[in-house]
Amino acid sequence: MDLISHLPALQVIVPMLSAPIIVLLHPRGLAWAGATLAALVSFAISIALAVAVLGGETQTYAMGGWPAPFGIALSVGGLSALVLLVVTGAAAIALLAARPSIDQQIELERQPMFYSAWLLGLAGLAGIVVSADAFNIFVFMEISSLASYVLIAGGPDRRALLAVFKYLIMGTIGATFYLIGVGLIYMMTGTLNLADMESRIGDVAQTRPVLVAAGFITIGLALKAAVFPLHVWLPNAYTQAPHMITVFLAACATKVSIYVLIRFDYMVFQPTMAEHDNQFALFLMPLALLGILVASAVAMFEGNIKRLLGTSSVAQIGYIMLGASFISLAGVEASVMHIFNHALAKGGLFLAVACIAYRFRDLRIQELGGVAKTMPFTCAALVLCGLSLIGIPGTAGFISKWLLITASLESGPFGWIFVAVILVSSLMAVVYIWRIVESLYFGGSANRDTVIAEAPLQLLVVTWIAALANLYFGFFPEVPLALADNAAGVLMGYGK
Amino acid sequence: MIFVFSLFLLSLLIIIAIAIVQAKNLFVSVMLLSIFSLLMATNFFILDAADVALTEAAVGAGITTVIFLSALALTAQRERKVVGGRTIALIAVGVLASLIIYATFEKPRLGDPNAPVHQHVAPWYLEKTPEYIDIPNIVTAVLSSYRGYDTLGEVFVVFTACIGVLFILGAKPASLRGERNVERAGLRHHLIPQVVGRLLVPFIVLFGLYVQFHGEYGPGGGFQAGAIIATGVILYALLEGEAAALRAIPRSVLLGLVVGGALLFGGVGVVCMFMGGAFLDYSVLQSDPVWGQQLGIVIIEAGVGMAVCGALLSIFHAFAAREIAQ
Amino acid sequence: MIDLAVDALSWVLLALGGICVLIGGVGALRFPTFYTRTHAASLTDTMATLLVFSGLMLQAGFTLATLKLLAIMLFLLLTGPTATYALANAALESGLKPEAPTIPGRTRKKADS
Amino acid sequence: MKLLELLGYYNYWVFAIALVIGLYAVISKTNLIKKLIGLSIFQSAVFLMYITMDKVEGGTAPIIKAGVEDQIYSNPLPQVLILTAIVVGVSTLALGLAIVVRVNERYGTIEESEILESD
Repeated sequence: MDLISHLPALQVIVPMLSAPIIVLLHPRGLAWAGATLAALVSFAISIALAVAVLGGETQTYAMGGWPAPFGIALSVGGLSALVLLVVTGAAAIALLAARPSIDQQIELERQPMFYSAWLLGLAGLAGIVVSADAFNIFVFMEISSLASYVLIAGGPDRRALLAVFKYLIMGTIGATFYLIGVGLIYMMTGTLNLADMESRIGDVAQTRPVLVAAGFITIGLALKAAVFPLHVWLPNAYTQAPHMITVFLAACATKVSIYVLIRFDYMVFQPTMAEHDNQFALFLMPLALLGILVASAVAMFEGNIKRLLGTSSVAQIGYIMLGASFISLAGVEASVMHIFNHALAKGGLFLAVACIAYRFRDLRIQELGGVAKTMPFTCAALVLCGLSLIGIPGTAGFISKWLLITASLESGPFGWIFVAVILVSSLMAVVYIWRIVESLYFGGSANRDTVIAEAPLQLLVVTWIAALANLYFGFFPEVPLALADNAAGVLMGYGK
Repeated sequence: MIFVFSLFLLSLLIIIAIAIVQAKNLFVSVMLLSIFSLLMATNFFILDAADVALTEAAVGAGITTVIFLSALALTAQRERKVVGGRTIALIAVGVLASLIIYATFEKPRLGDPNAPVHQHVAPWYLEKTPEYIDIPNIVTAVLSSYRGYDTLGEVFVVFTACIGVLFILGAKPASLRGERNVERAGLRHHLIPQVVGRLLVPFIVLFGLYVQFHGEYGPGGGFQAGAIIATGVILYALLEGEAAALRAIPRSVLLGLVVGGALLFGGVGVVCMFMGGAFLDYSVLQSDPVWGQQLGIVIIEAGVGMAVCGALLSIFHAFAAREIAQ
Repeated sequence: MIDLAVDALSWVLLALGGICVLIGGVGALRFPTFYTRTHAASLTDTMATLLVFSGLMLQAGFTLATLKLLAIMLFLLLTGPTATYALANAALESGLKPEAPTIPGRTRKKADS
Repeated sequence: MKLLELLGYYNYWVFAIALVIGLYAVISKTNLIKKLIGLSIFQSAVFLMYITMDKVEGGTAPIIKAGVEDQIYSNPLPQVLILTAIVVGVSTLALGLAIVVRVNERYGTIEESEILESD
């Protein structure tokens, strides 16, 4: 076997096997360097994978050489490749910039374990994405969850502990619900392989255990993905986590759960369940709409800048769910694109926040008056990513919002309602981004005795890379669009 | 007969679960939880799952209880009265219970040989294992070869938990060490438990090793062995004091076991890749694929045992060190 | 003939063991104080274990299973009484005095001996 | 016969009831350790569901006996899955308890209501 065919496996095992080595790297900075190297290598692997599947083919890998329903199979298609790019990209970018901020927040002797947990989180998320086996997804979900509990518990405030405890309880309930659902499907089909499940579920699709399984899997994954109203753990966890961890998790953690949800709902349940449309139309779509409106509205009144952005993530997850619930090619494509673009925008925003947090400990918005005078570059990057989050033409965020609006209009006579919701919530996004910008640029500067300067170069450069990526993918969205198009085709092709 | 027995055990399970939730003393709850796990293990055994029963007894009833007790020693023993909020919880779980029971009536009956789970993938394992891997215990074959990747993931779950606990509780031993009073060093003043315990420790470790290396032929394997050996060392720590256990197996060795075990497992996979197979395809390790499979399974089971044993002991010591520091 | 005798003996042993467990259980529930209850429960640890395992070993005959049963029996005979001792000792150390209770309706004859 | 068939579902009912008892403890209790105890019951219940699937009438544990033909063996796959799940469960628990210990150190209590008051 050549290297290319090993790529799906390498995607997971490079970060996973690096993690135990990182624990042993004690001298200063070495753990960071090792972790960053591993993350960069896996980012390179995901780029190679994306190139390999750009043409529309799927790369599969039989773990241990055993054929598919008996052994564990990995498969990487357009959708997985795009999500992999997001996951590994977020990890690589955040790790590149992490050192100054992490040095400030985590004691030196605990850092090797921290970076090791970070790599395990990356390996877990990548493992979920490449896996084509329902139970294997559970195992890697647990690796990534445990790792993210550890990472969030690194937050310096004591409230971080409470936030992470809540997250642990919610996350475990979500994962166990997923496990119950998988068990029920296994009971009725006798297989764990997703493709095999799909072909065998047809005979039993209308039996009660499968219907209940669909419910359990949807609720379990919705809990993990923080779909409204199961999002209560998210704002606290994101606010209290170390700043660089917020960058990493906000960009990719919940998206991976959504990815699994979409995969299950479109590939396993879709072809056989007559109620499938209803499931989306009656449950997920209203939740998505409510989530968009309520979370955007709440975000307008949040005081802490990290909490504000975390709450806004719940609304953005609503957009992704809304696109998926149209059950149309355009809708799914918009949804997949938004996974990518929101990661760019939110990752960039949290990076900028991390820059600010490096100099200012208090992140309440009214305390940040006039920061732009001392940190002009950071604030400019923040504005750029903010524009992308709102969806101003020329930024990446615009592409997916535009796709979403087109898909809404195509979705039927009530399409204008969805368009209205999207527009209203975009206006709300303008309001909450403006609150930050107003404070940063025009707020009265409080008396600060400490020397305030621009953020360290390492942080700043990476922040600007992320900000410019928002611009770049606003003007040249061809590659992610091709992957999303490919993904939507595959997902919808199963149904029709 | 066994059917009636299993009905009895299952009903007992429910009663104990209710008692656990009702008990206001957390110590009582934890001990009942241990009994709950033991009953669960008995149920698993009746349901023909010997490996799972062994694991549940060692991990669920043994290790979990120890970890709970060490956490209780650091926090509070009693639970405060809860006011309000019960009705909503009751309604929510009531709905959930009826939903699951609603689903049961179209499930295959217990032991139905025509159930899909006995028709599709499982017969292949039972039929092909003698040919491809040739070890008697199919559970070990599935665990370490057909679904070896899951097991690798599981080792890394344990690894994550281990470094997580070390990270959260702080890896450095507390500064107060060394000047503890001798009174608290284990059970030194209890002659009888100490004598009996000392006698048992080597046998427990021996049994652990038996479970480790007999896993291909009977119930057992790396996880169970790791948990049993860890129990033996924890018993030693309880008898002789935590410091003595740390002198016998220092923290660095434990960390080495965890890291080494995880890397050994992963390393075997990588070697398979270099030798031209897929990741974790042990067939390529030897010229005869069956021998290769068996060699691979022995090595990765050793890796699993090391990692699990090291991780559980590290977690135990992390809690115990806090206790002394307080 | 021998087989039948062995079988009968083993069933007798098993039945006696069962009775010991039962007595131990009843005692643990009905006895008045902590120490008396522990005393009753310890019957299950020792006598019942011995009887039940002897019965089972006779059932198994000269096989590997008998050896395993012997090992388990030895283990239980070692740990059971030790655990009972540890329990009673812990109770004593925490201040629970082993005093005979006064049972209503009866007079104790030699209270001070 | 009808009754026996119904009792064939008894394992699943016990699974459902144990599951919700655990979930009830997680939702309604405010003591953090009690929540974790509930979580532990909640997870154990799922193990029971999986293991119930593997049983076959007249079957035995899936350890092949040399020279015995026509022996029915129970399904090894759910057992493998639950072996994994048990270890995952204890890992989550250890991490949760470590967090509770730290909460107790920083807040001085493990009652959720009191913690929320003190913030």
